[in-house]
Amino acid sequence: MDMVLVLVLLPIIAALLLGLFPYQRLQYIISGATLALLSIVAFSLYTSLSDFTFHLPHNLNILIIVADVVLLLFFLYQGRKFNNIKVMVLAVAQLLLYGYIESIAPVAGRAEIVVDELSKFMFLIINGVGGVIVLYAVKYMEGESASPFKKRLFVGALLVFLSVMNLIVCANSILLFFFLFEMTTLASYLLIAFRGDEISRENALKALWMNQIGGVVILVGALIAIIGFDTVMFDTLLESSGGVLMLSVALLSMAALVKGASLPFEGWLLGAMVAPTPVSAMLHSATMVKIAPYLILKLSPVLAATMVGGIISLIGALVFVAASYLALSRSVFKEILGYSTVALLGLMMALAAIGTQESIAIAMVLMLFHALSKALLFLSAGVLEKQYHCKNIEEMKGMVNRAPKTVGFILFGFVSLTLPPFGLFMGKLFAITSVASLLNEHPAYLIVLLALIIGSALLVLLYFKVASALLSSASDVVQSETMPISAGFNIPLVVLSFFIVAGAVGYIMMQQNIFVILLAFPMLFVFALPSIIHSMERYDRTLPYQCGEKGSFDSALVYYEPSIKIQRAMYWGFGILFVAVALVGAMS
Amino acid sequence: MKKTIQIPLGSQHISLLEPIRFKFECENEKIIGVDADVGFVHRGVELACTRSFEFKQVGYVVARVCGLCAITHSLSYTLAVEKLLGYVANDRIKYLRMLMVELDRIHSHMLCLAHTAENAGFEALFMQIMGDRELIMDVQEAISGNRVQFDYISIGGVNRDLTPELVALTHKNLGLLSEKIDALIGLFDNNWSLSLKYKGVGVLSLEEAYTYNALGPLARAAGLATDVRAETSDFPYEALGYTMILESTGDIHARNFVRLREIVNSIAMCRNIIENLPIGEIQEKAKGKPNGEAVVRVEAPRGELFYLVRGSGQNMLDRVRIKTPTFSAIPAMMEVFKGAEYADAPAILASFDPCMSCTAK
Amino acid sequence: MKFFTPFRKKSPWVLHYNAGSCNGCDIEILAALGPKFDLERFGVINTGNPKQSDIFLVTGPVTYRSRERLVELYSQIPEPKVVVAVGSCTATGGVFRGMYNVEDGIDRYIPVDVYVPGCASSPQLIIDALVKGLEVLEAKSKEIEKPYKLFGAIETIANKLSRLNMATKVGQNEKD
Amino acid sequence: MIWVWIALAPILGGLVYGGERVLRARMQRRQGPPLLQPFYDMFKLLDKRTLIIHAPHALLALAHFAVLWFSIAAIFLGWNLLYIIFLHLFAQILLILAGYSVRSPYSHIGSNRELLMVVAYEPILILVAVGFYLVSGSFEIAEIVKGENYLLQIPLLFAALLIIVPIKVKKSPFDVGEAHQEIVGGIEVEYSGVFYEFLYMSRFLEYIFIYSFVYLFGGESHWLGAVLVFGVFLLVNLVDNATARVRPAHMLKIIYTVAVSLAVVNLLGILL
Amino acid sequence: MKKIETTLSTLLRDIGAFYIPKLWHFLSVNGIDLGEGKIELQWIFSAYGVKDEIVIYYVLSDYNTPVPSLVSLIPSAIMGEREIVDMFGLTVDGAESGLYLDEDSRTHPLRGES
Amino acid sequence: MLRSLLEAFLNLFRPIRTHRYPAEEIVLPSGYRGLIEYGIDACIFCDKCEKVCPPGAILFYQNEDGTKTYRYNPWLCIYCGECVRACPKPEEALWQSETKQLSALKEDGANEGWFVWEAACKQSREAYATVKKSAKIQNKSEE
Ligand code: SF4
Ligand code: SF4
Ligand code: SF4
Ligand code: SF4
Ligand code: SF4
Ligand code: SF4
Ligand code: SF4
Ligand code: SF4
Repeated sequence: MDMVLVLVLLPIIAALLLGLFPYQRLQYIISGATLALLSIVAFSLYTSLSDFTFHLPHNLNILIIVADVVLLLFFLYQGRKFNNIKVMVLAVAQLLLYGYIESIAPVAGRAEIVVDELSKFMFLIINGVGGVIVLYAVKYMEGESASPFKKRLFVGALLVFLSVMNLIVCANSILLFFFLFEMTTLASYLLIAFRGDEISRENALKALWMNQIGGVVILVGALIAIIGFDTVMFDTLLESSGGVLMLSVALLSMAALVKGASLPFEGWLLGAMVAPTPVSAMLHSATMVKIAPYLILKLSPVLAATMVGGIISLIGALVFVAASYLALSRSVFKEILGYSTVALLGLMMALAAIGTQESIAIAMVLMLFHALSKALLFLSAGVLEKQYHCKNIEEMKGMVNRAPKTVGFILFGFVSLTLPPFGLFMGKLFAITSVASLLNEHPAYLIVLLALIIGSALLVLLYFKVASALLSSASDVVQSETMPISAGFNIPLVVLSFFIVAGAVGYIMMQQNIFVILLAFPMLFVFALPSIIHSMERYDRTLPYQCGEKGSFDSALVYYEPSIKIQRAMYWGFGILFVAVALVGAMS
Repeated sequence: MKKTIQIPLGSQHISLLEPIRFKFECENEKIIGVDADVGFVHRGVELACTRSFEFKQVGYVVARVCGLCAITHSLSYTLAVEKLLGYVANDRIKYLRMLMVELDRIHSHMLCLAHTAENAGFEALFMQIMGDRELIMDVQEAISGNRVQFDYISIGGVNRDLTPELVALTHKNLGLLSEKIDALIGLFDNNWSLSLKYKGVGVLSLEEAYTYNALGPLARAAGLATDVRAETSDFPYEALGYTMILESTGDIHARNFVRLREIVNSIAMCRNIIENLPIGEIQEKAKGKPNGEAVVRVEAPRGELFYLVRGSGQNMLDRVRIKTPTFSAIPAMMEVFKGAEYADAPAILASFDPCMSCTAK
Repeated sequence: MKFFTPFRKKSPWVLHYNAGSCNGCDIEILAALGPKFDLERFGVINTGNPKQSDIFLVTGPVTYRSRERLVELYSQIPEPKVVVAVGSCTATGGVFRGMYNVEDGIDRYIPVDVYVPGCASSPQLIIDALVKGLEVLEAKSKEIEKPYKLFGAIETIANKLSRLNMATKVGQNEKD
Repeated sequence: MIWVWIALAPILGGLVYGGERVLRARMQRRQGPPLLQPFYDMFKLLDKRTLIIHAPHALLALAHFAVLWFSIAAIFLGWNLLYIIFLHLFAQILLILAGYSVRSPYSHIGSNRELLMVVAYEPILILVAVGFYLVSGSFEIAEIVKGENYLLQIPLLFAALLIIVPIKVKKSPFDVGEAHQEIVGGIEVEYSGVFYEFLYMSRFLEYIFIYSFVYLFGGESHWLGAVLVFGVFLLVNLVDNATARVRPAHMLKIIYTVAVSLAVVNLLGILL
Repeated sequence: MKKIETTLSTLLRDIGAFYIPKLWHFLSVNGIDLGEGKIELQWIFSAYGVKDEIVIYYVLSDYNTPVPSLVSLIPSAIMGEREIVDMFGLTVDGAESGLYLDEDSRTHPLRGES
Repeated sequence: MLRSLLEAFLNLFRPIRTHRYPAEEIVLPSGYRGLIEYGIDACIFCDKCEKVCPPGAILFYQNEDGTKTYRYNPWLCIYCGECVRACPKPEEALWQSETKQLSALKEDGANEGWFVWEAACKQSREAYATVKKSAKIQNKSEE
C-alpha cells in the first residue's frame, strides 16, 4: 500500500519540485530520478504476490465529489466560452446524473482501491513508459516557443497525469473511476490545447465532447448498477449476476470504446496529434488510451462468452481492419501512428472481450509492447519534427542519410511492431492461434480471425510504406550531411529500445518454447548488417537504372484512399454497432 | 503535399522496341499526366534525301526510315516521283506492289498484336503469334529476297517477278495463316484475362479521334471511317475485295480487332491479287528528271503515310517531305494515357503500334 | 575464377537498345526471340536491364541524342560484357552514314566486339553473332572496360569504386 | 537426413525452375533452355563484376535469402505453420525494404506491388494454416503430415491456395510484382552479380516454400503429396500460358473476393 | 490537290473558316526552303471518305516572321509546329524546340544556307 | 480461357516449331539477296556501281597505273542490289550471291578500316587526278 502511495504521490511531488526550481539540469535529475524510482516501485509491485485493498479516507471522498463537480463546471464553462453546444449539453447531463447518483449512492461497503494483478501490470506500463516520456519531454520543451513557466507547467502536468493514471488503474469505485476518467479527459483537453492556436482549440473541444460521452455512459452504467445491485464497486458488480448486469457492463464498455477512440470516435485521437509530441506519446498512444483495453479487461469476467462481449470483440476486430485501412491514406507521420494506435487498441479490446484466459494474457502482452513501441515511435517522430522540421512522410524521404540514428529507432519501432521475436508479433501470432482454437466453439469467431489476419497484413503494409520513405536513398557515394542529435533525445529512445528488447527476451524465456527462441535467429541478420556494410568497399557503385536516362527520380508513396461513400458507410456501420452494444446489453 | 510518382518509360525499356521516352505522372499507379520525348531516332533523312542522294537512290534510303513498313515508304516515294515524271505503271506492276504492301500489312499487324500481347504479360500468345508470323515472313523472304527490308519497288516498276513457285508458296502460306488468324480471333474474343487487360482500357473516343486527327487502325477502332485505300485512286483496291474495317469502342480490344480483321481482309486481297495477276512487264523505263510538286498518300499499316516531293528537273530533289502515321498519332496517344493505369501503359502503347523511327525520321 | 568461366557461355543475358535504327533489325531480334529461332535455347533471357546483362545488342547508327544513353547503358553493364552491333547501320552507319544527326556506327562510342551485317540483319545472323560473341565473352576479363567518348573518369569516392559519372558529356564534369 | 534436404533446397528449387522453363517453352512450342539452365545462370552470375547502389540495399537481398532459407528449414523440420508463414513474411519484408531503399522508380513500384502481393496472399496462407489446424488439431507441420484426407475436408482451401500459387511463383496472371514489361523485374532491377544471385536463388526457395504447402495437403501419403505438387505445377504453368497479367488492383480484388470466400466457406463448412 | 495561297496574318481566319473536324483530316505542317531566306509553309488537309481530295494552304514567308499557331483550332498541329521550329528555326508561339534536336546539336538543318 | 489452357496443354504433345539453327542449316529461298560478288576480269571500271550505291559500300581505289581496285564493305552494304542493276555487265562483273556475310570481330576493322579506306580512295583519286593533270599540262607544253 505504501508503494501505491508512492506511485500516486511521487509524481505530484516531483511536479511541485519542478515548479519550484527552474534549473534545466535539475529538471533532468528530477525527472530521471522519478522515472527510476517509479519503475523500480512498479516492478517490485509487479513481482509482489498478493492483491491488497484499502479504503480512502472519508474526507478525501468528499474532496473528490467537490473536485468532480468543479471539473464538470469547468467543462461547462469551456463549452460556454467557446460556444460549443455539445460540450455544454454533455457537461450538464453529467452534472445532473452525477448529482443524482451521489444522492442515492450506497455508502461504500468495500474498499475503493483494489490493487490486483491487472493494476500491477498497468503500473508497470504507466510508470515505465510514462517516466521515459517525461524525461524526453524536458528536452523536447526546450525548443518550444512558450514561457519557461509554461514549459515547466507542461512537464509538471505530465507528471501529475502519471499519478492520475496510477490511481485510475486501481480504482474500484465506479464513481472514483468516473472522476479520474474525467481527469484524463481534462488532461487531454488541456494538453491538446497547449499550443493555443485555432486548430488546437478545435481539436481539444472535439476530444472534450467525445470523451464526455464516455463520462455519460459511465454514469448511466453506475446508475443502473446502483438501481440493480445497490453498489458502485466494480468487484461487487462483477460478482453479481442476472438482471440489468449486462446493461451496466455494456455501458461501461462503451466508455472504453470511446476512450480507445474506436471508430466512429477516432476523430478525437487524430485531432490530438496537433499537441506536442510528448503529449501524443503519453496520452494518445502509450498510457491514457490504454484505459480502454484496461476497462474491458476488468470487465472481461462478465463479458466473456456473452453477446455483449461478442459484439465488442466484433467492433474491436473491425476497427482493427478499418483503422489500418484508413491509415493507408494518410501522409502525416503522427496521424499514421495515431490510426495504427486506434487499430491496435481495437485488437486489444477484441481480445480482452473474448475473455478466455489465453486471450486476456495476449491482450495484456499487446498492451505492454504496444505502449513501448508506440512511445518509441512517437518520440522519434518528435525528434524528426524538432530537428528536421518534417511531419509529413513525404518530407522524410531519404531521412536515413540525414538522421541515421533516429531512423534506426523508427525502423526498430516498426520491426518491434511487426516482426518476430518481438512482443507484438508474438501477441498477434498467439492471438491467431487462440482465436483459431475458439473457432470450434463458435464459428462467429471466424470474423474476428479474418479481421485479425487482414488487419495484420494491412498494418504491415502501412509500416513498411512509411519505412520505405525513410529508407529511400541515393547512391552510396553521394554524401549527405547529418545533424547531431542531443543526448536528451537519444537517451529516452535508448531506454525504450532496451525495454523492448528486454521485454522480448523476457517474454521468450517465459514461453519456454524452443521454436520461439529460434525465431529470434533471423533477427541476427538484421543486426549483423551494419557490421558487414563496411566490408563492401570493393564493389563498384553505380546509379539506379532509369531507362538509360540521367536525372533524379522523385516519387510519392502509395495512398489507398477509400471513397467517400465507403467511408460514410463505415462510420454509420460503426455508429450502429456502438449503439448496438447498449441495446444488446439491455436485452440480455 | 505532392502525392505523385514519376514513372519513366524509355528511352530504353524492355517493352519498347524503339527509343521513346515517356514520363508518366502517376497517382499511385494511375496516370494523370504524360510527357513524351519522341526525337531520339532523328537521323536527318529528309535533308539527306535532297543533299546526299540522287532521286533514284532515295527510294532505298526512305525505306530505312522504318523497317516495319519500308515498302510503303518506297512505294509512296516512287509513286510521287513517277507522278512527277508523268509515268503511270501498268497493272501488273500495280498488283505486285499492292501484294507486297498487303503482305507487309499482315506481318506488321501480327507483330503489333504479338507485341501488345507481350506487353500485357501474355508471353504464350506472343510466341504463338510470332510463330504464325513466320509464315508470312517466309513468303516475303521468298518474293523479295529479304525478310524485312524488301527493296522491292523501284522507279518504273518492281525489282523481281512473281514466279509460279512463289505463287504456290504464297497460296499455301496464306491458307495456313488464315486458319491461324481465325483461331486468334476466337482467342482474343474469349480469353478472360485478355478482356480484363484490353476491354475498356486505353479508350480513344470517336470525338477525340476527330479532334486529335487519329488515323489508321487507331481511328477505325474508334469508329472513324478513314482509310487511305478508300480515299485514293492510285490502286484498284475496291476491285480486289477491299472492305473498310470499323469498330466502335476505341479501346485496345477494338484496335486489336481492327488489326485482326484487316489481316483477314488483306489475306483475301492477296489471294485475289495472285489469282488475277495481269500479264505485263515488271519494269519499264521512266525517263526524265522529276520536276514540280507531287503529293502521295498511302495507307501504311499504322495509317496514312504522306509524301510531298518537289523537284526542279535535276538529279537532286528540292524537298522530300515525309509525314508518317505515328507522327500524327502522338497527340491522340498522349490523350489516351491520361487516366489509365500505369500497369496498362505498355499494352496501350503497343496497341498504338508506334514507330518512333518514322516519327523522328 | 576459372571454374566459372565456362558458364558465361551458357547463360548470355541480353540487353537490347535501339540507338536510332529503322526497327528492321529490332523486329528481327524480336523474331529471334520468337518460337522459330528461340534464342532461349542458348540460355538467352532478354532482361531489359543493363545490370543483369552480359550481351549488349545494339541496333541503329547512334543518333546524336541517343549517344549518352548508349554510353550510360553500356557503363551499367557489369563486366565481362560483349557488345554486338546488329545491322549494317549499327556497324558502320549503313545507309545513314554521314547524315547530320548520326554518328556512323556505335563503335565511335563504345567498344564493339561483334559486327553483324545485313539490312535488315536476320535471325540467323543474330544467332551466329551471338555464338561468336559468346566466344569473345569467355575470353574476357573482369576488368573495367571504358567507353571511348563522353567519358568521365572512374573515380573512387570514399574508397568505393564509382561509375556514377561514366556517361557525362565531354567537358561537363569540369563545369559542375 | 533432414539437414541434407535443407541444404539441398535451393538445388531442388532450381531444378523445379529449370523444369518449368522447359515446360513453358514446350507449351509455346519452342525448344526452350536446357534443364540445368538456372544453375548455369547462377554460376555465370558468380563470375560477374558486381555493381551496387549502396551497401544496405545489396545486403538486404542477402538477408532475404538467408531468412527465406531459414523458413524453408523450418518447414522441413516440421515447425509451427504460423511461425513459418510469419518468417516468410519477414523475409519478404526485408526484400521490400531493399526495393524501397534505392531511388529507382521501378524498384519502388516493384516494392509497392510486392507489398500488395503480401497483403493478398498472406491471409490465404494463414487461413490455410487455420484449416489444417481445424482438421488436424495442430499448427505443427510434424503433426499435420500425420493426418490424412485433407483434400476431402478442406478442398476449397486447396482451391484458395491454388489461386495464390501464381503470385508466389510469379506467374501470369498474378506476376505483377515482377512484370518485366512494366517495371523490368521490379525489386530485382537494381541488383547485379552476386547480389542478384541471391535474389535469383531465393526464387528457387519460393518454389519450395509454396509447393510445400501444396504437398501438405497430401497428409501422410507422400504419393498423394507428390501427385498434388506435380498437378499444381502443371496447372500453374498451363494457366501461365493461357492468361495475361492482370493489374495489381484486379489481383487484390480477385484474391479478396474469390479466394477469401472460398476459404471462409470451407472453414464454415468444417465448423457447422 | 488544291493549293490556296494565304498570308500569315489571315491564316488563322482562313483555316478557321475552312476546317471542320468531321470533314477534314489535318495532315501536317510542311516547310520548303526556297533559298535566299525565303520559305514556303504549307498546311495540308485531306477529306474523309472522298477520293484524292487534298487541300493545301500555303504561305510564302521568311524566317523572321513568327508563324501563328493552329493549336487552338487543331490540337494535333502541335507536332508539326514543333517540327518546323526545330528544322527551320521558325518561331511558332506555344511550340517549344527540342522535338528532334538537342540544344547542342546542329541548328535548323533544313534551313537553306544563306 | 479454357481454350487457351487446352491449347497450351496440347502443345506439349505437338512438335516444336523451333529450328535448331546452328546445328541444322536453314535453307534460304532462291533469290535471297546476299553478298555482292565481284568478278574483276569482266569489270570495265565504269564506276556505275559505286555511284549508285546508296551507302557507298563499293569503293574503287585508283591505282597509279590507271587500273582500279574494288573494295566492298559487307557491313556497310544494305543489300539493295541497286549496284547489280546498274552494272552494265551483271552476272559477270557484279552479281548478288545467295549467301550471307558472317559477322566480323573487332580485328576485322569493319568500320574503322573502312574509314581509312574511304580516305585512301579519295586521296588516290585526287592524287591520280593531279598526276593526270600535270601529265596533260606536260603533254601540252611538250606540244
Ligand atoms: S524483343 Fe525484347 S529486346 Fe527486342 S525489342 Fe522487344 S523488348 Fe526489346
Ligand atoms: S512499332 Fe511499336 S509495336 Fe511495332 S515493333 Fe515498333 S515498338 Fe513494337
Ligand atoms: S509508322 Fe512510319 S515508319 Fe513506322 S511502319 Fe509505318 S510508315 Fe513505317
Ligand atoms: S519473351 Fe520472355 S524474356 Fe522476352 S521480354 Fe518477354 S518475358 Fe521477357
Ligand atoms: S541495318 Fe538496315 S534494317 Fe537494320 S536497323 Fe539499320 S537501316 Fe534498319
Ligand atoms: S518476365 Fe519474368 S518470368 Fe518472364 S522470362 Fe522474364 S524473368 Fe522470366
Ligand atoms: S547492294 Fe546496294 S548497298 Fe550493297 S553494294 Fe550494292 S548498291 Fe550498295
Ligand atoms: S558497274 Fe559493273 S562494270 Fe561498272 S565498275 Fe561496277 S562492277 Fe565494274
